[in-house]
Amino acid sequence: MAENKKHKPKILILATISGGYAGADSVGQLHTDYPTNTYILPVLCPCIFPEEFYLRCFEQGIDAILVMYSGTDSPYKGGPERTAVMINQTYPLMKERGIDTRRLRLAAICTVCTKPFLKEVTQMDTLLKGIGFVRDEMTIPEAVQ
Amino acid sequence: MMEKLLNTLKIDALVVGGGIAGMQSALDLADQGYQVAMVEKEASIGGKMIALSKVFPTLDCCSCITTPKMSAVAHHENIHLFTYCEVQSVEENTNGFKTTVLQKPRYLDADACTGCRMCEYVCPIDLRNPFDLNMGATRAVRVPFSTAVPQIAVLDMENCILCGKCEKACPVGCIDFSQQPKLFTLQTDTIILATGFETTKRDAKKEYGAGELHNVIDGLMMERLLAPTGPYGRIIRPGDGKEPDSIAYVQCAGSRDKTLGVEYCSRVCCMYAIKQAMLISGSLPLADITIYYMDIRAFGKGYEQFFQNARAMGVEFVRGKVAKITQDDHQNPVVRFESTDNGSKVSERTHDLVVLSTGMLPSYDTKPVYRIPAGDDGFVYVPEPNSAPCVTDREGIFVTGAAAGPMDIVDSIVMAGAAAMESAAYMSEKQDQAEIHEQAEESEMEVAHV
Amino acid sequence: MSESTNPKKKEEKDEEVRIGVYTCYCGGNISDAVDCEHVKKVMTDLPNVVVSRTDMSMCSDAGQALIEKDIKEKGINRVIVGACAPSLHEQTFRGTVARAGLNPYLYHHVGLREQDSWVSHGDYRGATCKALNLMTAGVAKTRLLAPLEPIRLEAEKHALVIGGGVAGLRTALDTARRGIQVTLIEKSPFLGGRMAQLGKVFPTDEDACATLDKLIQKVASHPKVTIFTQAEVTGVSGYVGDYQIKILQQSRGINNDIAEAVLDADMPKVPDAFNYGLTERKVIYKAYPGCYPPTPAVDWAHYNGEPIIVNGQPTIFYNKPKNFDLKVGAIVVATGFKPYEPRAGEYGYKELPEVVTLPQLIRYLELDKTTRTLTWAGRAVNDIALIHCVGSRDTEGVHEPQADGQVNNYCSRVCCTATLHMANELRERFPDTNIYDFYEDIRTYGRGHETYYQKALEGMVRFLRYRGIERPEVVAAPEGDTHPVLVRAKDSLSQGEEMEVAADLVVLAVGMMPTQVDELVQMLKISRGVDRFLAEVHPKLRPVETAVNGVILAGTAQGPMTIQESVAAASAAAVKVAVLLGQGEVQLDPFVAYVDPEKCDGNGACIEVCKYEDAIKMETVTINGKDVKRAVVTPANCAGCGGCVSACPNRAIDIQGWTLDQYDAMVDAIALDLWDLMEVPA
Amino acid sequence: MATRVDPTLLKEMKKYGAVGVEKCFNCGNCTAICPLTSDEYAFPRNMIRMVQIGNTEKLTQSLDPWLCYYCGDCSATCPKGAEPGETMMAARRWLTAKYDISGHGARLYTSSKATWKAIVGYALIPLILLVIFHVSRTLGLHNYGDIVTDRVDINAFAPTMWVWAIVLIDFTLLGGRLLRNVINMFQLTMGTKSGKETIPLSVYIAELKTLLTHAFTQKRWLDCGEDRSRWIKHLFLVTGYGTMLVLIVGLLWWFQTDEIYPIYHPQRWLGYYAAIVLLYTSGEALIGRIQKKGEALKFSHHSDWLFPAFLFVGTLTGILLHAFRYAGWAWPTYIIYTIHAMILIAMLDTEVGIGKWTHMLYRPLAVYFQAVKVRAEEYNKKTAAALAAAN
Amino acid sequence: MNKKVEARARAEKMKQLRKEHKVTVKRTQGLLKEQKRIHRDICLTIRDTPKTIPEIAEVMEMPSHEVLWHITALKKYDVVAEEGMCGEYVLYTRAEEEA
Repeated sequence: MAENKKHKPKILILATISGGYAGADSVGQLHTDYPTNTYILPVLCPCIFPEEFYLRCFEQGIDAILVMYSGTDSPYKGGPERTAVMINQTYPLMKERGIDTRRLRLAAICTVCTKPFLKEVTQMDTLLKGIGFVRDEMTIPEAVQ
Repeated sequence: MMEKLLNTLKIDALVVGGGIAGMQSALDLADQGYQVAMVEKEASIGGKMIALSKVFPTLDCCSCITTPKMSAVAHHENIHLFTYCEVQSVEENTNGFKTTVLQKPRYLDADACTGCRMCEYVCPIDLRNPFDLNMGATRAVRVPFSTAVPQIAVLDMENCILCGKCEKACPVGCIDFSQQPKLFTLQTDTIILATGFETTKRDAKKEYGAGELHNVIDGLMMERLLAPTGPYGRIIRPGDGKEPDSIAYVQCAGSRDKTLGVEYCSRVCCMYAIKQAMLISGSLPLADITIYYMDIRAFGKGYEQFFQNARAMGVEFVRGKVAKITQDDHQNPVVRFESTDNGSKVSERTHDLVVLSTGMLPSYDTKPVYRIPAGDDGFVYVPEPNSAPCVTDREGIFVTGAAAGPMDIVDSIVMAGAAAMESAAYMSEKQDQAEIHEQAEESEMEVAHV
Repeated sequence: MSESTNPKKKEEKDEEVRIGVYTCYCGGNISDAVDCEHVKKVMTDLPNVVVSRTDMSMCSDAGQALIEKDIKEKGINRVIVGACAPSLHEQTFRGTVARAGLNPYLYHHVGLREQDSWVSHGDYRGATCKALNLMTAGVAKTRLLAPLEPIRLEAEKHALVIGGGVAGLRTALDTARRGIQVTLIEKSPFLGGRMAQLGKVFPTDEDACATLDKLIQKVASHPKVTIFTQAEVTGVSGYVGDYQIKILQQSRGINNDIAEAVLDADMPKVPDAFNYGLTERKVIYKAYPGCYPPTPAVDWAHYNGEPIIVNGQPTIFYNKPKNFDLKVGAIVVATGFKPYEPRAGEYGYKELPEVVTLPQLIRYLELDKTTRTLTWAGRAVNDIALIHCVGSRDTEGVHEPQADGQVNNYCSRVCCTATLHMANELRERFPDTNIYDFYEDIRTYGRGHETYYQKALEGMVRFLRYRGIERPEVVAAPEGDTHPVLVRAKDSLSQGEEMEVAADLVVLAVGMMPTQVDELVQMLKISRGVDRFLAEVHPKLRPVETAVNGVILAGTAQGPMTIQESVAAASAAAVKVAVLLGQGEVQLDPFVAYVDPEKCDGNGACIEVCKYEDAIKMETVTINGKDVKRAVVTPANCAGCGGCVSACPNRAIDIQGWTLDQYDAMVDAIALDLWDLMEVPA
Repeated sequence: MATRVDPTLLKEMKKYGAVGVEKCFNCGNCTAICPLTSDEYAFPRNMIRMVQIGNTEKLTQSLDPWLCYYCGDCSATCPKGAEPGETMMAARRWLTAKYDISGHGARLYTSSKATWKAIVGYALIPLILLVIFHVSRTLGLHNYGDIVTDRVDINAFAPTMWVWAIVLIDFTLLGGRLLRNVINMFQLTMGTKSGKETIPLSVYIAELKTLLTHAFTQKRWLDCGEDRSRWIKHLFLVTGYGTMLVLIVGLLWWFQTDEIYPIYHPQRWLGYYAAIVLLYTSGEALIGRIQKKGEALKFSHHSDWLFPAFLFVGTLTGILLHAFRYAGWAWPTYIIYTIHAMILIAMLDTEVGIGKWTHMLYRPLAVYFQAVKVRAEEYNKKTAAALAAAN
Repeated sequence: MNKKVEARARAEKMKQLRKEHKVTVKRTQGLLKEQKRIHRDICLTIRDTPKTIPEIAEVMEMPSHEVLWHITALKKYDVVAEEGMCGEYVLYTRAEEEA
């Protein structure tokens, strides 16, 4: 894999401990390879994140965000719905800033959803290979660097 | 030291054996608030499991499962650990069991030793390391292995020349060549036997070279070769240090074989062979691996998929019992077998290394000390396996893990929980009865007063 | 109930943050794919990091001792370990840190194994760089950790056991023996589950019902056990130590005074599921003669409401379902298995009358235990063919899926021994029959199981070995043949020659499938494995516990097991209940919302989005002599979802241990381009 | 078409002395441990499998049982105690019976009662003939052979030429039966009955030397892993038996004399040599069987006792006959002569063509046939290659 | 003075102990002598050029499995180190720092 020499677009995965994070662990247990430009952070429920959070991520140079929540399996009442609301509210704000909305995706991943997990990751990776870094397309309101 | 403490403590349960089953039973009892004494004959707990590399079917590192449990046992406030001790006799009395335990001499002050290994470094005697199945080296005074619990050295007087170098090197001056064996007693309500298993001796079968072929090793030796802390730090064969290109597994090399007197299935060999095959193909991607088998017994949760994965990865499975192993001029083992699956041809194949999937044998006869008989297979007899899988035919004494027959780690751990349950429930009920008895006595006294 | 712990936070923030970073080799599991030494080196240079170390296995006693030593000697006050998944060893290291006198929540765990080294083979540099980012992010969070206190809750010393089969019964008995109140609920009107349907069972050849009866008697007579039959869970809420359960129980419909008479009455009949449809039973019935409870029950699903003449009296039976609530500290799921039902045409099942499943044959033989001649479909049976692995060890894309579209690729564990046990029983009872056994691998793995194989061989059972992808086929014999069915397979032991067995009876050794409990699974929020059985946290570390605290598995709900294994698993489940509830108190992670009263302006946005009753309230407090409204959290009622966090315009509310600031810091670290640091020989 | 599993063969084979064959779980250990197996010969597991499956046709066509010399390695190392060696032995018995068209052999193998009946029946033949001979003489129907009592005159009691004639007749009959059975064996095993491709005669001729060497030396046996003593003893037995057979069947007129020749006379020392060898080898075989010495003698089917027992008793009575004659005891000589004759006739009639005796023909033939098959395959390959090249 | 007495007492004690364990001490001493010789020879053999196990075994005329064991022991206690591979065999050399 010689192409690894350079910095690649980064995918941040926000995965619920009861769903996506455990699903990622299952993928690991199967020893299935996927790209290394993926960074998984555990969350209790992604409904914690306001729109600004996602926007800030892109501003900081995160090129894509996969939110892997537990969907209907969520242990939190109203959590999944609220997550969806927050993300839907983020899309127009992304557009305003010229960010391709495909960079933010919400997916329901269960503890053994190894195939969907891999599908999401590879799809996003392929997308990024096409559209490149977020910084290159962003219109940054304030002068940042 | 400990004994004084014990005199003031009421110990509820004695767990004999500090392998994975014993540890789990002890933890499950201690977590319920019972005081547990654990007696282990080796210098460290951890049993057979701590010597393994990675475990099926998850392939996570074995020490990641064992060492935390060892650590938990050592640190649990309700568990009292006695290593390098052997149970001498068990007497039944009104309070339960009085067990006499022999503390074998470590020839050093265990309370003072810090496990710094200075003694080991200065000791001039290189010995074959039993922890590495005699493939690696150790010294006459040593900490048994890197993750040993407790981290205390032990001196092997059988192989000591009493040069005194260790005594001088020890920063805390804890070496004591004149230490003597000591006896102490434990009074407990119940006993859990978790005495584990042994494996078939490598020289048991003369057709397989009777242990004379250096490149024919057994499953536990392969575990050590695969372990990151193994004797060579890499996979090379013990005969001449060659990195093997072609490795064969001979299944049922100690089980399901009347000529060895073992007709039962050892339950774990299929899976450990497959697991090792997968690990080898990880470290030596170009190596050819062949497994000679009769029936692949991948019965547990996730095992069948594991087997199919190995097959998909290119591990070759040949159905046929290897009849004979000889050696060519370059120390390469040659196996002779009939492939019963494919046209029934008799073939001889040369491999670089042959691993005998040796089986599980009973390691301890409970008859003399515990008066508990063995079943036909030599493992501890369990009268009602379907109703009470841990209950022996002596009340108050329970059995768990591989002492009750060949068992893999998952099943041992589950059974360890069951043994803890049985003994805890036995103690609760005994106490309830005692209370009822007491109440009855009290009420009788009241009657007498009236 | 503890108070929210945020006041403490402020003070300790002033203290200098000294972080210890530990990168685990995991016995090669991580170090094979990630340059741990490099990670260690890079970590050393991060702000606040005082020590950075590696170890072959951090979780070992020596590794833990290392951390303890650093805490004590180097004054480390935050610890981060990069190792396996947090679900495996986060608790272990919290314990380590606590032993050294540090608050356990000043610990952070980064999963480098399942999410990096195990998924990045062949990309050593990429994996190492990923580890650098993840660890840097971890350090960034660690820097912001605050000490927390677990929430202590009184635990209800009461357990709910769902399922009245052997595992449920055993768990109930053992839990009760440890002095814990147990409620056992069973969906059907009678206890005993699948075991009651068996005859003699291996490895002892004891009578299953006799063994079961003894157990049932013990459970039923135990003062701490309450049994509800015909009952189902309809709602679950709460958490470990304090679950509120809603139960719906159907009426039994029969009074004891007519219990005897009603069985003799004339009434409609339905296929008897207990006998797998081989016979019929009345709509008011007893599952089997010695069943418990002994009172007959009305099969409400089939009873049409018409009067039935009992003792000369036309009687109508009414179902008045009862709803009631229970408060329990822990829940044991022992919902068991159901035998695999072959699809029509699979090995001739349901198309040829001579094809039966093993459970059916067991029932058939139990119906008449004395007969010395075996007849089936009106013919004397001379030749019996047994086929293994029906509904087990199937391969996706190779074998046709079953009726529900699923493929069971797992081994059902018990069928081999059960089949051979049956072969021996047939041999004993009907010595003149010829028995043929089609198998791929004989898996008599358990103690005493191989003896059944030996006995079957000695009893001249003919074994034919097919290869996995070439399963036997069962066809009707051509007219004029001596036998009604033919079973054909390529016998790998005869050089793959096609063999044919002429049989009067074909027995399918069907595998095990989990009982359908979708609703329960959803209510309990537990998960299933790829095999659709209920999943444990880890097969070795926590083999009977689910990911949901306080929900425990027992028996075949978790995967195929023999009776012996179910009983052991049930006892192991009971021990977990005893550990959990025995002390009368459970501890919960303090990951709940807290409010910064200085930032809160009392706008109430948080309360609006919160779905938990009494989790956040608006209270009037006096600040600087002014009465103002401020949000206040009741930790025990807060689930920690964080919905309120995203709703608050002032960032005044956050989740302890998972704050937005921490996430921001982690994101910053992940966004860092660390490739420059990779200019080292890979 | 699929082969139908026939459950009866296994049961039948048990009557032929197969023990434990049902216990076999087909691991292949026996085949792989066997020093004689190779790509061409894979036994005993294949044999066991045929028995388990009931593949009568294949088993009948198989030469493999004859290629085994029962060293016992397979039985000693069998993980299941399935006694593969004894299955091979049983298969030889079964095949011997199969080759015998009369079905007589099958009856004797499967029933010890029938065997006893046959022995007594055959033994009565010489007795009855002698009785008829002497009764008819006393009735004056002929005037051969007065019984001389003052000295030993066997030729008067049983005139050599008459006896020889009867022996020759019996032997011709038996020989006919044997020949018929051999032809049957040939047809069964060489596929001439199943209409397979016929093997050119030249191949048969080319391999004739195999037949001859194996018939006389049993050379293949030496490839067995065991020590050579069994082979040597067997070789001696063969020479002793051969000598005696030639003396009695071929040269009775020379052998049964009333004149006692000097010790250096070949009639004397040939007889002694044969007697000593036969007595020793048959005696040892019997003792071995009684003691169940070694794998090969662990099990004894009733047919296994017969041949060594006949040899032993036959030799013993022969020696007694010689001794009595030497001592000049007339009546004892005549009586023992009668018994001797009874035993030998019973032996010949129950063994030749149908009993274990027959292996001395079947075994070398089987080795020969097998060699022919291998050569024919090579030959066919060559011709096919040549044809392909020509095209 | 006091030290001297102590040392003498200790020497006396060791002497007594050696007498007690006469058999094992003697056997082990023999073993140690042999082991020292072999270790010296191995070190000599690989002093100039790194060698593989079969090469060392050939020079020392010793069975290769025994050579491997001694090398393993020497490696564990840092007398010998690995230095690359020669085909399928590991090359061993003297460790840089002598023990």
